[in-house]
Amino acid sequence: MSSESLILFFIVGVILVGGAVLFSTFIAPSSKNPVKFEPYECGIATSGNAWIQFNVGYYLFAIIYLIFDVETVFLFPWGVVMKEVGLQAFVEILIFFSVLGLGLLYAWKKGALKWV
Amino acid sequence: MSFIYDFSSATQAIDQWLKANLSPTGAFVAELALVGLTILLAYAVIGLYLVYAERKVCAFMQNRVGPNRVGKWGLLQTMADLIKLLMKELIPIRKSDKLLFNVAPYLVIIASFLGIAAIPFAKGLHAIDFNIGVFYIMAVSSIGVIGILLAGWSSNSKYSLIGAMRSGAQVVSYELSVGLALLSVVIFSGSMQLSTIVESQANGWWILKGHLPAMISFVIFLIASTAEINRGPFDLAEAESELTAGFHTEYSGIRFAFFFLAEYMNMFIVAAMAATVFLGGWMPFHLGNLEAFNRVMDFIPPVVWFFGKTIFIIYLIMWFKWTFPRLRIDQLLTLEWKYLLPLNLLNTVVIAFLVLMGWYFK
Amino acid sequence: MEKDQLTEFFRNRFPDAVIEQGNQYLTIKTDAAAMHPIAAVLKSDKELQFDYLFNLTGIDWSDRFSVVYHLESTVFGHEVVLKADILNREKPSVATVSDLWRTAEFHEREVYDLLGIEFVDHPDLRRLFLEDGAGFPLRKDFKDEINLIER
Amino acid sequence: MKEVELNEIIASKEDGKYIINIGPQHPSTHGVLRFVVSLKGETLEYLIPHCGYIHRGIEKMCENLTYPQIIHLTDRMDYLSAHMNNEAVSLCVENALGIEVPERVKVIRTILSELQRIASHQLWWAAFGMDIGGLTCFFYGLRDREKVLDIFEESFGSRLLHSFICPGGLMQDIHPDFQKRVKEFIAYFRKKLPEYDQLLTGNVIFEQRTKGLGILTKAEAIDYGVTGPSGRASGFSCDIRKKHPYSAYDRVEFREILANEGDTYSRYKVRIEEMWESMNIIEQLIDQIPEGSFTAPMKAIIKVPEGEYTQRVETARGELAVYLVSTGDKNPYRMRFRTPNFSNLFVMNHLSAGAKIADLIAISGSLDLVIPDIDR
Amino acid sequence: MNGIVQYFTDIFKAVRSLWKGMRVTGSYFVRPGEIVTQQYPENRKELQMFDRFKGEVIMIHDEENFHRCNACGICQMNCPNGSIEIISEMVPNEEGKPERTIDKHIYHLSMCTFCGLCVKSCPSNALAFGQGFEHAVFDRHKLTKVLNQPGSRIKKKPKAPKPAAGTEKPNSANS
Repeated sequence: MSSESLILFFIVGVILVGGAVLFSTFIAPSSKNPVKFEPYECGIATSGNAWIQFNVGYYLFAIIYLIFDVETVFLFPWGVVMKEVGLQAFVEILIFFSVLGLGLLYAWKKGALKWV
Repeated sequence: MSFIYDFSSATQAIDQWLKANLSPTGAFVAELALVGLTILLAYAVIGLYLVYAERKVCAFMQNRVGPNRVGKWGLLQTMADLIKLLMKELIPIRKSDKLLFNVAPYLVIIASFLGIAAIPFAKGLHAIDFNIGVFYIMAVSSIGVIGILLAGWSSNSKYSLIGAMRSGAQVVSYELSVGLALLSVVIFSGSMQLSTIVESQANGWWILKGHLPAMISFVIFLIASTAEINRGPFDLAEAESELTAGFHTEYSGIRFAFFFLAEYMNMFIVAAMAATVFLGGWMPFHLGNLEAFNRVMDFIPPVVWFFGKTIFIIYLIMWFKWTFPRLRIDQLLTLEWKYLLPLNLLNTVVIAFLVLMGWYFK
Repeated sequence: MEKDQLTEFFRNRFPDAVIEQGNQYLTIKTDAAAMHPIAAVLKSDKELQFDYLFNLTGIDWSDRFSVVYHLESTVFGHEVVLKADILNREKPSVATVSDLWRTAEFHEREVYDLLGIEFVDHPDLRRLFLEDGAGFPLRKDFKDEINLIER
Repeated sequence: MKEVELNEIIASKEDGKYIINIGPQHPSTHGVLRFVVSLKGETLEYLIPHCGYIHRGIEKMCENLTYPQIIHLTDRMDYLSAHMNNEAVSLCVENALGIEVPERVKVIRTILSELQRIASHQLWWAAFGMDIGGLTCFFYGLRDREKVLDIFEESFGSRLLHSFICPGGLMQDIHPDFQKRVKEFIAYFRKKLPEYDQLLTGNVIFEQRTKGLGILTKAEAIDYGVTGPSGRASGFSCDIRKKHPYSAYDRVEFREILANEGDTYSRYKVRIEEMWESMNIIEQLIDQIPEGSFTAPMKAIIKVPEGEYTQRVETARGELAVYLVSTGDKNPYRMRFRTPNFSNLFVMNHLSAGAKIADLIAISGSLDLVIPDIDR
Repeated sequence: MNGIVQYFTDIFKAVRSLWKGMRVTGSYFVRPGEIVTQQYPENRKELQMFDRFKGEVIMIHDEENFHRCNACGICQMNCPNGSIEIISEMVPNEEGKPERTIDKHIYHLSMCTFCGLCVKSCPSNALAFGQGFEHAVFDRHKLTKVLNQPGSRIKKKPKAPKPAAGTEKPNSANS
């Protein structure tokens, strides 16, 4: 089958989840107890909102990830043709990797790879 | 010999039969329905029995018997659980983001569906054979994390949010190692098409043909993919001893079941990928020029080979989970950025060198 | 130091306090106002060094309260019991010793919670177990008709 | 103070902080304990322990009960060290009455205390492993604990809350098979304990998770009154069995396990070593149980002479001090239990400041808190 | 250079320590003989509690429905939780004198803590611990039991000297 049929898998997934949820709403009981609808916080009424500015430790990781992920995108086509191109490709990737490696080393030494 | 288990002629025959007997649109629709049903069935069966397998495996490791009441050896236990979860109330959390809260399970399930579409179960038993198969799998596997993030964020629970944040950082990081580990085989085989990669292993699996570097790649792939599917010892997103249930704390009933199911399906996809790329997929085990031995191996159907390898890797992943304590979030990232990634880069260079010099079994 | 030496030492050092050779431990009895200086000496004196407070008890004697401090020196191994009597039953209060022994902070909170003895200068004197308005159950005149069955 | 109010206070004081309640309904607080935690990202800023959810007023109840009746209440304080708690009250009453219990009782009490210590540490190990994410530990720990509980059940008829040691001796004689069963168990557990090490102690993830985490210095341990294995891991030599030997501890050879680091890992190591040491103590005594009566002659109604009596006992979690004020009646005038967990709990804030959520769980696991012991 | 060597030895050591742990769980996986689980409702027949198991307090009755309780009330007095109530009545005996006899020995299982003081203190060894452990009921009131069986009578024993308090006395639970 061709890749258009990905739509099919998408639809099958939607049908599976949607159908089950729909089915469940028909047969499952429903209660009116308002306490039940509270978000879980170990049995204590929640204080404050969960959606506040939250110190995410992976901001820097996300940036480094971006660099490396783009790199992976470039690497795959290289990997495919590596066999045919030979030495030239190898030298090029050496240069590419040394730049990347230096970047990683720089981030490492700067302490960017530290979860705060 | 191997042609006797070739499914491509069978699928083509069905295709031709449908086209001959129905109008072109009708044939197309019928084909879609057939494939959809098959996949749905396979998905459900695999998912449910992976849950069962996990329970049994962990039970045996922990000196227990595991489920053994529903059906013979408890085989129907997960079915019973599914029915129970179906009949459970779907609790709408007050002040949650209703739309995203409801959408999140769809995302994780669809991601796993899309993933399973590209896996070659046997020759010809392959829903879609992309020419960029490896790349495609990597791409769809990261859709799931969006579901997890949405689930955590939309439920307006602090535990969920922390779980989701952890999951985000974790998946983002380990994606790299998964990609680089797969790249090593792409370099060896010179193709991203999964069927081609499998074909290229007809005379030996890449993990064996590629010497030590391929093995290192395999190990890194195992570790990184275990982390990417949020399984122990990397299950920080759920971390039941810290965050009670992490990102799906607020989910109940069948919606929770889908997160649960998606986790197991992701495990299956990852294991299937490892089997396909490193262990030769549905290819039988061949040893050099030992004709007799190879012949015997050929008699085992490719589906059995494929599922055997996949189950072996799933067992490994379960074994990890039930042995190790959980990592902490900063250690998790240290492991990726300071150990796996540099090792992986180095390993890729070594592999490129091996390929350049032709120092591997062709 | 041995018990006799300690007795001698305390007699000289704290002339106002009553030193008793108890059946187990040496006991220093004092009133609430004079307690904290004595405690400070017990903690900091080079020859005493009672650095480990292993028990802090509040007792309701119906006519008065007393707070009992069991002290031990981890350096010398000797022990002493310090007792402070609080005669004011209406509004009992005594100086806190949580500045000397950190562990007292929570023992005092418990005593405050259950007996209602106020510890002056305590950094965080809140109820520990019970809710506000629950009364002070360890007092002898505490009455709880619903939950407490007299036998 | 009501829950919501406290949260509001914290919220108003510290704007924009993430305030999370960990407990009372949380898998890792080992009971109904509540930590109000302020978070910045994953990092803990401060922590307020909140207890009292299962406060039963044992000290108040004691004032209305006779001495034999008090025993069953002490079981329910630190339910994992039931024997030691019973022993503490019994010793206190016996001291007050001036009764010398038979040698047989002393030896049996010592063996029971050590068995109980092993059982308690097994459960701690199991729960600690689970806290830190290794679920399998839980089952191995409980599997081995079951063997101890079987011995208990055979002799005393109950597994957890024995009420077996009473003032004057024991409730009944030990089962004839007791010695055989204990020896079997020691042989069995000597084989299984190395497995604990293989599964957790040497594990690189475990070491990373625990080493250098939640450091408590010796001075701080003394200051906070942290006793038991947690205190000894900081180098605080606080073993009552050595300092003030009771029962038969003066005639057995054993090491007081001390460590100097004071981190979570050394608290772990001390407990593991204590299990080995407890087995040594039991092995020294198990063949030496003298024949004789299992109880000293006691009056039907015990009246403790007027005075104040203190008895300190080493439970599995630290020092339990019983302070008994008697007015010569058949009920105590005031009964005070200085329980180890009470002091151990309040060091949590000090230990976990600046750590991560996952560390909080590891630290509280390593302190081995039993909540009913805090909320007496 | 040293750092790099350290880096790789660390990795090696880590993998080895992980393998150690996996060997433990793996070895149990292939040894199902070590499974300790009991199949509870199925093994009800073979399930034997220990002789001294404290399941519930019972009153010993012999085959002819005689018990030994003379309604002295010591167990009621000794119970720390008030889980025993004794209702006695005065019944004339053979000689015509009124004698205190047990009417109902009420036992609240829901309040019992199994401390054993009632059994230990009973002067006539009328009480013992039973082996039953399946106490779950749907109604709390069912946990309140009357220990003396209907129609049972006190067994008169030949006058024996009352055992002195505190001395050793055979425990009825394990006899």
